[in-house]
Amino acid sequence: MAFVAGIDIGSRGTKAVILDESRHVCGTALVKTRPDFPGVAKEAMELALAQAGGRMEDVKYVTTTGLGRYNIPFRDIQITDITCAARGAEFLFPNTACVLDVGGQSTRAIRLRQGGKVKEFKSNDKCAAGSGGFLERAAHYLEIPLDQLGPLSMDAVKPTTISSVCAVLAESEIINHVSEGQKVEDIIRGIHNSLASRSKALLARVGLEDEVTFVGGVARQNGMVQALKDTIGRQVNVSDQPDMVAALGAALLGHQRLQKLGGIRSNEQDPDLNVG
Amino acid sequence: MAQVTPKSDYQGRIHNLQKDMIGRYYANLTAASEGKGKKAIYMLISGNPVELIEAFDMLPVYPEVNALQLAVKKQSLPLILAAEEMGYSTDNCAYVKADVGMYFAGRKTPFATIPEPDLILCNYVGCNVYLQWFEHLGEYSKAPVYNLDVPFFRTPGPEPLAEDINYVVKQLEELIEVLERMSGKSLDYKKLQRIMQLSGETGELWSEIKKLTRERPAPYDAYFDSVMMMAPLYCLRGTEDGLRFFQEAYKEMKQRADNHEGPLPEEKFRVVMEGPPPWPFLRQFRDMFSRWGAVAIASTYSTVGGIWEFGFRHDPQRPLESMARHMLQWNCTNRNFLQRYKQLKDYVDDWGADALVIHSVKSCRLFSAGQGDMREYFTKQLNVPTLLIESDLEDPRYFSEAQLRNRVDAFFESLEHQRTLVKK
Amino acid sequence: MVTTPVQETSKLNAIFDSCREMGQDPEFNVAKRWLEDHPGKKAIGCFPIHCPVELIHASGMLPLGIIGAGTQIEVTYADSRFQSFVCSIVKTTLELGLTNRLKFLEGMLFHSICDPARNLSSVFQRNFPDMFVEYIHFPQNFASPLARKYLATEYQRILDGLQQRSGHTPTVDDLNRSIALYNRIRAGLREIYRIRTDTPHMISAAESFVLTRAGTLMAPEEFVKIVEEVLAELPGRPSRPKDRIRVILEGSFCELPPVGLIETVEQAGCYILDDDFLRGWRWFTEDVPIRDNPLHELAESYSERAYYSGTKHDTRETKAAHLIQMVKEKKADAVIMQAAKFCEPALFDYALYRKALDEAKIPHLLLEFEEKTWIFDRARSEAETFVESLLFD
Amino acid sequence: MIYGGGVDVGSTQTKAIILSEDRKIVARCLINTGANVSMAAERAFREAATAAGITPESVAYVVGTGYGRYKVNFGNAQITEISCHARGANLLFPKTRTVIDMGGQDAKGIRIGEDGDVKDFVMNDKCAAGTGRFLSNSAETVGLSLDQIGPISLGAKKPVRLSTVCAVFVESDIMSYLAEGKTVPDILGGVHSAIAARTVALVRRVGIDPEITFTGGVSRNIGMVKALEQKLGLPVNVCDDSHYIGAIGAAIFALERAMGGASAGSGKPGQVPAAAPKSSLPIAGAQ
Ligand SMILES: Nc1ncnc2c1ncn2[C@@H]1O[C@H](COP(=O)(O)OP(=O)(O)O)[C@@H](O)[C@H]1O
Ligand SMILES: Nc1ncnc2c1ncn2[C@@H]1O[C@H](COP(=O)(O)OP(=O)(O)O)[C@@H](O)[C@H]1O
Ligand code: SF4
Ligand code: SF4
Ligand code: SF4
Repeated sequence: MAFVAGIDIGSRGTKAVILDESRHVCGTALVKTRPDFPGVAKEAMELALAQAGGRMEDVKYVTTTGLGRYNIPFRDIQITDITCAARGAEFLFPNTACVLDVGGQSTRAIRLRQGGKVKEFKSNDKCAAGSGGFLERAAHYLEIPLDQLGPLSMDAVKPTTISSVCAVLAESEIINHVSEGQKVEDIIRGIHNSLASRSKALLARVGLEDEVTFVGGVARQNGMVQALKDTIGRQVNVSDQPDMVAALGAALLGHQRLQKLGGIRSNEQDPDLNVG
Repeated sequence: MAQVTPKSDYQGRIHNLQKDMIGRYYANLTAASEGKGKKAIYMLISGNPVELIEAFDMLPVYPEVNALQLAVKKQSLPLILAAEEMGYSTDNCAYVKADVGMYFAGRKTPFATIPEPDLILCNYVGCNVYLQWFEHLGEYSKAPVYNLDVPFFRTPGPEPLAEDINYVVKQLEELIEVLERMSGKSLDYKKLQRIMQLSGETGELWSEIKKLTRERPAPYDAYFDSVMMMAPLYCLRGTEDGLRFFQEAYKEMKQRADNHEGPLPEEKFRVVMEGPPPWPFLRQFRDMFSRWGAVAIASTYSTVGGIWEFGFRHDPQRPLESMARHMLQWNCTNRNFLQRYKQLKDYVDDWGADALVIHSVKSCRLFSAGQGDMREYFTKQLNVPTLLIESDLEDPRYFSEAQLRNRVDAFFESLEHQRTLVKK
Repeated sequence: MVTTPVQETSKLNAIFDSCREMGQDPEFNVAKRWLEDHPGKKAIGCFPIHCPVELIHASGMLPLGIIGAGTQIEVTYADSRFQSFVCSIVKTTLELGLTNRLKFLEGMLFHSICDPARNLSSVFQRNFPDMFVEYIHFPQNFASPLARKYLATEYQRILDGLQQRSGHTPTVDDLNRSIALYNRIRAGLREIYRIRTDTPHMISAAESFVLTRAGTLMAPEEFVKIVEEVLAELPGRPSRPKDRIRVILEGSFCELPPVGLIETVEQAGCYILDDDFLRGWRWFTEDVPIRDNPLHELAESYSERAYYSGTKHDTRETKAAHLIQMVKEKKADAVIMQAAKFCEPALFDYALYRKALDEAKIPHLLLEFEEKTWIFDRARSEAETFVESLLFD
Repeated sequence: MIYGGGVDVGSTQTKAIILSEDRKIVARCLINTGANVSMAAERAFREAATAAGITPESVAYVVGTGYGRYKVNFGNAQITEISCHARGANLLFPKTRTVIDMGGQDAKGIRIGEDGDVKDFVMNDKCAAGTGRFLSNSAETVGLSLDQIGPISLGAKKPVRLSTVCAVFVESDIMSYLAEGKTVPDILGGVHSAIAARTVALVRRVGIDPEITFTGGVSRNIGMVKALEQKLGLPVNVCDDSHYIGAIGAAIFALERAMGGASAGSGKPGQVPAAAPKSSLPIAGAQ
């Protein structure tokens, strides 16, 4: 069996996706990112491979993406996560016009051209207030497991307003709300709403159009998805494993590249300039 | 500005008078937007040649005033966001963004429908953003743009350079030709002189009104209440209406001063204000100061359109030259930072202030870039207690009430404390 | 067998390396040494963008580009004078002053590019009372012949001030000699840019940038030799074209990007065919004529033969039209707007450029930067994505 | 005996102090603020009273300060922490002219006069970058306690340069330094020096005159004390009570009000109106 792998070394999680020759997803894995990028990347790839029932030798091409994309010695090529997320989103939802990617450290809005190519994109500033890290911290001091954020938020009745622009200062605001007796559900939805309105502003800057596909770890929170729908007033596509989308896109691009090379990987790494 | 005056603000007779007059001005804008009125000339507030526009019987339109109104009416945010979607940065002046947003939203506002420009007259007085703003409006509307280039008042002496005056006068002559071509008639010089006469008398009254705040208590707040008088000063200067307004205003304010009436029950602190106010939160902002019995006795913001209290008057005998001087020398915008320091210092000394409050706005770098140095100068060099607070004049996202209040409270606590020390 | 080209390459590399070093010296040692070697000479700092350096030079003084301090110094004093929403260059330039690093200058020239720069000139006046600080008003009414005339009188005023400080009253010949010298430099730089457009693998944008920057930090008499040496060496430089996209970079006309950022953009897969780095020191598209009224010629050249710029508002022709024409002429694939954070003129321009580029179907990317950054992860991934979006098919 | 109480309700920790009429600290209490701000305030105050061996009711006047001052429902007045830090620093170090306060979420610079009166002040804004929070997050990331990071940072040989001062993202910055094999002391050295640089730049706005007193919770961190001294080129005052200075200042105000004089530094008891007088000051929050 011949496989290609896409590995997304993100700020929080390292994700791997294994595709077979006909571009079927055969395995996925998520490992918490550690400072040892090559190690986590390998671990994630091995886990995903085990699921696919393959061995390291079966992997014909490895594409890396995410912030650690340059640090993986066994990669064939690295591609940015924006390009990868776009390609993955388009593969899953072919009519995608805009992609919103909310990860641990950043939020990006991407506008697509035909064929899953990036037309325009915008990322938020490197400020925690607009990304998944904020949600993690909120879960932490509300003492709620991360995966409960979504369901709880869905139960909100009267979402509270979070006005602070800073994740740290928002913390005290949240604590205040708690002490005022506001319900946790409403507070979480408030956070989701504030993140959704930032996302909307970012999407508007690249040109908000149907269809919107929401990817990245934060898309796993259905409350956030709902908040986004309400805020932008449009349908939002979300796949089963939204945090895998960039890794999937990486694998797809690798697959395409391998086709171009006639199925044989070159001996060296592909040049830094990653032409497909 | 008519409809904008919050409830806690000045409620005297002239309040209603200006409401009527400005209402009529806006009705004129709407009429022009429907093609039933005069030709619309877009212009900037700072030291503008409205007298010339009046002489040709055209209608001045001030995008700044519209942006301000939108902010006061809390309409600005969606327009700002719309402009940001077009590619404007969060760091661009929000006046421009609100105006551009409004332009593309059909130029309809709660107070008037703004006409398309027939001429975009960029009186480039001080602020560089003006050039960009009107360049952009020119691009969007395809109306002709005339850049009336006013050299910055950059020299140390009290007078602008002779070349500068000459240069502006020559351009005004060029502008007259442009207006003559547009209107198909030549300039009626006598009429211009009459208008200059009206402006001159208006300036005289306004100057006297400004000096009334030297009284204790000041009869009105020279920051918050001045706003009410600035609209007629800008939109109606050079008209009979405008003059009448200021005659009334002087009478009313003089009477208040004679009766020792002030805007607050007790005038505890006299402050000088620097920088434009946060329009979307004018009321909350004012309350922060009122709670402490702080009254503004002078402000630089009320001199962006022109400075009259130090002697300048429009002169019917030399219309173009006095217009040029108004643009070059007698408005806060075209003056350099050190001249602004001097102006503030004069207010502190001659009007008798206890402190200086600097409201630094993110949008307007013309006003704010470098206000830290101003603060340094006043606190360290002159020993004037100075408070610097930050928000924005148009964009509600930069107003944090709790933070501002914390600073304002701490500042007046310390002034109060120092007073008790002195008494001791 | 390979000796000759290798020698030439290393010679060029050595030039670029030393230029790069010079651009990163917050103590201005090269200029200081020159001043020591030329007793009695004084130096005048020029804040971007354009500065009539000929006037300074003809008065017998050394014009130097004082254009912020990049990552070289930590801002600890200037932060208290200018708020957080003001661009870095204003702060680092003031920081240079407040940390006594500009003491060796006789004066500073500022001009009408933006509101922070204008206020900075006043702040300089207040904080450094012994310095000769002047503010030049560059006219904006280019449609009118009055503007050119006015600029010549403004130049005269500046010249009067300069000669008071230098003690030397320049003659028409002095002025023309200075103009001729700077003409030679500018022509050389134009030629380097031409080579870059035609054969971008021969010299990188980062290299031409460090070279131009160094030129603002030394005597023009020395710099002209370096420029001409580079021109002589370039044709022999071995190099192979790479598969990259061809871009025009626009928006860094004032605050200078860190060299590392330019390199990052290039490494991400871009050939930067043209840019507006230090355009104020290259300014004229043709030589300034040598005639008997040099101030008039300089003013005339400013209004009629200058590059378009974010700080020149000419109602005769839009900047966007210039940019698009440049894209077409240079056969560029795309435009990167590399604007300094908080730089109002550049960010305003972007709105109009974006509209025009969209209409002309030219891809574009906005990259905001600050001179004081030294990590380019984000810029790298944005630039790479952009390249990928143009190349993947 | 007349007692004055001061409660400083901070974003992170709540401090309570009780002063006797001769301005001696008779009790202190420090607890985490937690989610219920008014409860924390009350608890801290009660515990302090207990520690002083008196009933809460026997404290004549209580002043609340800090970000949660409006939640000090049982207090007689609220005063901003700026005034309180100035006053407190003046009591402990009478020659203080500059106060640097670093708390959990903000940093301040205050210039004060001989009587502990505020001449000028600055605060950071809207962004918790470079505050105590930054330090606690850094401590967490390297797996150390708050008490440990300061001393360890002193062992830095080549402090790293951080790319962010965001209190949240500092974690990933530190992670990548660890990945690069930088040592913990070097990383912590970089963290401390980055914050010190930022703080000094902030405080410069009010002017830095000796003596300088460092207050707030972060003043307990020796690494920060040293880093500040190095950036300032001047020594800074700290003592065991530095963390309490806001509360001490509040207690001084309380004592003065209880004793009828609004003056500072006079320290003369006497002329005592029995009940706490309603102040003529429009005290912040007393709408
Ligand atoms: N099980 C989960 N349930 C809900 N949210 C999650 C879960 N796992 C991760 N997240 C959210 O996703 C974010 C990480 O998203 P991801 O796209 O993996 O980021 P990165 O690529 O930067 O590592 C976290 O910060 C968190 O907010
Ligand atoms: N024992 C300690 N050692 C070092 N730092 C400490 C210690 N205790 C508290 N801190 C620091 O002090 C901060 C809290 O300071 P504090 O002045 O109480 O803030 P606030 O008033 O905002 O609650 C914490 O974020 C922490 O960084
Ligand atoms: S501290 Fe807060 S505002 Fe500052 S960068 Fe971090 S999250 Fe953003
Ligand atoms: S920068 Fe200031 S003066 Fe200029 S347009 Fe904006 S608000 Fe007006
Ligand atoms: S970078 Fe932009 S804002 Fe800053 S001084 Fe230069 S032109 Fe002005």
